[in-house]
Amino acid sequence: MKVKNEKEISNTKEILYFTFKNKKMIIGMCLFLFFLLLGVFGPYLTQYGPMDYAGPGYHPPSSEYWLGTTFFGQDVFSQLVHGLRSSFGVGLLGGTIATLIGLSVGFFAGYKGGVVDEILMMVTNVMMVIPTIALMIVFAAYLPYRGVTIQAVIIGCTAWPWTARAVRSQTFSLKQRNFVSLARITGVKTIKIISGEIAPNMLSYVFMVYILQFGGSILAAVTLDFIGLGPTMGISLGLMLENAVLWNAIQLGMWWWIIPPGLAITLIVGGLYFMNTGLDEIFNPKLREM
Amino acid sequence: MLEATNLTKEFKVGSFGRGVFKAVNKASFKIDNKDIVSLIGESGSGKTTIGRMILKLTQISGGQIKYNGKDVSDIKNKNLKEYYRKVQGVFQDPFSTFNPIFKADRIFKMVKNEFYPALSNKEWEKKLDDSLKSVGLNPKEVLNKYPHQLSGGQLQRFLIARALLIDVELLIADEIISMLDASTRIDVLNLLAMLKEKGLSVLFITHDLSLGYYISNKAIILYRGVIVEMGPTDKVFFNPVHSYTQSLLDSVPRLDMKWDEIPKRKKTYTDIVSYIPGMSKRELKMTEIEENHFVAIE
Amino acid sequence: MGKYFRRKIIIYLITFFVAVTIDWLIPRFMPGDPINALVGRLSNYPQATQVAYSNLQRAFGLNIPLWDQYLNFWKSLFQGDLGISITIFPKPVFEIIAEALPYDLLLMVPAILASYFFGNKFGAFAAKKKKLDNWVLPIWYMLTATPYLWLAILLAWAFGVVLNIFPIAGAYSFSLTPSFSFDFVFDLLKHWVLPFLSLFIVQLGGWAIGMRNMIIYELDADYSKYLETMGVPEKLIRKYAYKNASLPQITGLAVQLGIIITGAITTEIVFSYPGLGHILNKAILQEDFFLIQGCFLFIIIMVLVANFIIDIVYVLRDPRVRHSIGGEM
Amino acid sequence: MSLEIKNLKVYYQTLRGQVKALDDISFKINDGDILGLAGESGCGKSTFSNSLILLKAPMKYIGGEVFLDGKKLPVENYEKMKEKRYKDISIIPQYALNAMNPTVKIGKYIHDVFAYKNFSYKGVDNELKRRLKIVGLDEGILNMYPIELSGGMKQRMVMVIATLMNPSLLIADEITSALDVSTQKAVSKMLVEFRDKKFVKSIIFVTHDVSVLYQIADKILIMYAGKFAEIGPAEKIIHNPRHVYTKLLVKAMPEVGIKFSDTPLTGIPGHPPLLIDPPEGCRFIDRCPEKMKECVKEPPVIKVGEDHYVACWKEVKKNA
Repeated sequence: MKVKNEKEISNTKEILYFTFKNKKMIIGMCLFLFFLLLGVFGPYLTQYGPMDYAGPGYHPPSSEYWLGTTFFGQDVFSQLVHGLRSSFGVGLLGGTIATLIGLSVGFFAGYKGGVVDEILMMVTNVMMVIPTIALMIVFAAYLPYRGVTIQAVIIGCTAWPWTARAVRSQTFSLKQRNFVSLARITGVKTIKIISGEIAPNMLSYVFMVYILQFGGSILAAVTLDFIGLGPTMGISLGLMLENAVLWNAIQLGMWWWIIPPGLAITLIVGGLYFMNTGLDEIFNPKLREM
Repeated sequence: MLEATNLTKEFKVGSFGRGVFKAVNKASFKIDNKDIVSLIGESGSGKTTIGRMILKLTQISGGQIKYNGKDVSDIKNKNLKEYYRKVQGVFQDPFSTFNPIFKADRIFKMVKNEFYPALSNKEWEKKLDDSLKSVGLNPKEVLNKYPHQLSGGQLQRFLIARALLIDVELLIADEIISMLDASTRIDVLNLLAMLKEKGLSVLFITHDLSLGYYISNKAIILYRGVIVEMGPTDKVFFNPVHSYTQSLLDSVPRLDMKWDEIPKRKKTYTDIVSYIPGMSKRELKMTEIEENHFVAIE
Repeated sequence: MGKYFRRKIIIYLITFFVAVTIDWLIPRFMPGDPINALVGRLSNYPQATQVAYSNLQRAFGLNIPLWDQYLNFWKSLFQGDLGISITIFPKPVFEIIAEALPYDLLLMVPAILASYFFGNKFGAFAAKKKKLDNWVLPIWYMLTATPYLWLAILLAWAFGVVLNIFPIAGAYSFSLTPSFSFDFVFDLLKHWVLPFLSLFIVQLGGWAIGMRNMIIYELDADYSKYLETMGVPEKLIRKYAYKNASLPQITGLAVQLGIIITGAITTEIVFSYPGLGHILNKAILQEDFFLIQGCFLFIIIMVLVANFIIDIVYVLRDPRVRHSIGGEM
Repeated sequence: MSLEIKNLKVYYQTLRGQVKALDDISFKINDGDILGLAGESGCGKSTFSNSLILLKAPMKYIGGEVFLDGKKLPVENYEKMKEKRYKDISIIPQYALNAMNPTVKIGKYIHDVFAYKNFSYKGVDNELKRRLKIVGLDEGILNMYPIELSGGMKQRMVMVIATLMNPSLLIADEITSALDVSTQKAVSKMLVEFRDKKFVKSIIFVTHDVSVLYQIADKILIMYAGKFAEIGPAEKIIHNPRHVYTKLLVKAMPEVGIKFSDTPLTGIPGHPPLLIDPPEGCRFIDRCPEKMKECVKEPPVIKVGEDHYVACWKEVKKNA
């Protein structure tokens, strides 16, 4: 590929070039988009609501019921597509909250340094040692009514520590760079320096962090639903699995009830991890050589 | 113009910060109008810390800085901005001084928003062109380019042009040419020397003695945070008194004489014991051994 | 050296203190009145009502000032009295958990160690060959993305129901009583295999990916380059790179603990393996608050103890850390 | 003679095409010589020193031969070079300060290297201790970790390790540029002492700092944009350079005693060409104040004195 002058390519064109050449990135995006579309348009393909009794229970997949029916005769496909919506909802909301808290704590601690940094990092370390599941259990157990949004908020508020620590070290290293000192001696305010100088440099990193938080929230929601702290109304992939285990789907060999929800979760989160590694390879060439 | 008295910078070390490390220890010096003062010291001598303290980028632990008679040791926002109209800085690594994801001339837009918001674009365009030309850059060739599309020399000149835009009185140049190749660094030095004629005074921070000698009319030798010798450049370089200054001058690789051909230095002042920071027990005394040539003595 | 550990212990004590406080705070400040909710639920267990009153007086005692409640809570905590469980009446919470703990450790400790060891070996091995890396790596990513509970279900269904090789419920067959006889232990192991596998396989992926990235990073480090310029055989370069890459993995162990416990809890529910997870699930379904609080505290204690052990191991293994701490004396 | 290079060509393989980093370099060094290799950044001096000892991707061997002590050095063959590396040819790298494995004691580190290269460790122990004394390091250093040493100590330790097998050629790649003036002098003098004590037959000292070369090098080779410019005794190159670029380079070096106010120096305008598609003929053509019409053609290498060669049309014209 002959190029007129080596300095002509600006780094954004180079990044775009590698993005679409990176296999992991493409596979990841396809998986994620497939299930997103399934979640958005799926419910229109079936006339049954997730909780309606569509037909005879314990019915394997057939032309009528694409993914068969549950023990009570509810349509598994309809439950799956509605469950996808709530999982994406939790992932979106929980991921956003966790990333936002993590970013602000990380930026503020990283830039201010000194006592502020020490206090924030103490809180982060404490939150990091306490396993998120324990926190979630204690919060969720006492809530009379549990909806997807509250669950997402709980997940978001307990999953931010590792983001805060990672963002802090990034901010700390960027702060040492001279262009921050240059902005300071031009009299630019601290907030503008963080948003105008430091944050743009971390866009790629923030996006990767968001992807991991998104996937993490989905997994956390599934776990919460499974141990009984899921939304009291509506359906979610975790609830499907919990009902399946509760009503002995395994012993009865109802594979069409237990495999689709788990597979959907694994492929969505797996797709997100693929996108994350793809981005990592794009932004740091060392891994790209492998 | 700028007067620092007993300037000190302490860092807490050890767990729970009980131990104290004095990066700069009671440094006092003056920079007058149209002066180029070279602040010479090896790595770890605290020369960059002094530069950052003057530019208010780090807190001052002790002592005081006066600018045009006004105490600026801990000024804030509005009068800090006024101070930055008078005092500006240029840093060592050009590629870390430009935010890589923006175009290089964004630093000029920042100067316009902060210092000349009211100025019309046309007037600003003209002012920018003049300052770029005065540092030997052709505006059409260098404007709206990414930092990685410009050479180190061009980027350093950008920074000097930026300071000229604010028509600044004192420039703190911290190792500005150590990243440049031999052939391009001389032009940047000559540029600084020429600007001196037009009234700009410079604090030239470097570890390279020949560069310090080349452009400065006053020299300060710094060792482990303490000023050990200070005075007019010719006196300090050709009549060094402090043992550290002498050893520095003897180990500089020269093009005219090999190391072992350098003649032994005869002790000009027999009764003087130079103050070695960290080793000497008693308080240091800056004494004037000849017309404004000071040496730190025990 | 002592200073480093003293600081670490202080951090863990603070963490424990904060965790317990959260545990105490929540029931008091959650929306709705926990006492009514509790009493309401107790009504369908007539014989439990008098016990509920005594517990509620001591545990909540809303009439005495908050600060005294708090101190009572701590006092009872140190006497090991976590209140009486409602679901398994009248057994004290402490006893229930104490019985469940050994099963937890039997499941988690081998799973963590085995997955750590094999995961790192696979990761290092994959970093060697490009084509191996290309198709093995995606599998690992899928593995780490698999929810523990789903893999547990799949294993239970495949090996338990379809192939019927392993039992899929409980820790040992009901007919046997716990003793050290051969057939009991053999039976115990048969029940242990599937839960262990589901924890082990998911963890494996995580370590392999971590090691693969770390080894590439170490092989690119200056000291590896210099070994190459000295013409040293590949084996030594890999040996050093592996050792230096496995050190940060140890700290990874500390971060992974929370996730592993989550996995254990869900796996135990699928296999109704009588560990903390199983009890916690039942406690949640029956809304047995004292048991939930008890499980919460034990999970915290397990994590804190494990973290402390990992800190010690890390300092012993990595001279760089030892030196930087030594410098702090 | 100890080392002979004949038309060595090494390019870099990049996405944007081939970077002609080292284009047809030839010269000789005699036993016991210290050759200074100088040039601005991007002139190919580091590519040259690395290609002699570790020629691997992204570097690509194009052509040329290297003879060490009369025997051919198979630089292009990565595997065959393995047993030559460290025994016959060794390098003190630019990154010397973190060249040792941080988590292994230095003594064990040396022991491992010898064991894995299955050299016998007999007699090496006391030789190692003797050399540590020469460079002023205490024997106890052998059971310390690299992190416990200061910059200067690490530098000297790597120097001892690199020369432990008495290689016939030692390459020192920019080992003084990161050091302070005082340690720079000590390290340079130590290098000369290693040559005098016959720990190494000859040394190539790569740096951009010509004044350090003047102090310790017997001969100096000046490179520009991947090409050979001039080679000759240090005295001649500094005080009587013949290539236009060398003249300008030496004139642009500030000295204690030269002041802007009385004798302002001049730099060299412009910057080196991009080696993706360098100009035809002499690569200094765009920046050369004395360029002529012949300069579009490749300048031949002519002899202008004892051991003094130059590749510049101006000199060809003067001698004709």
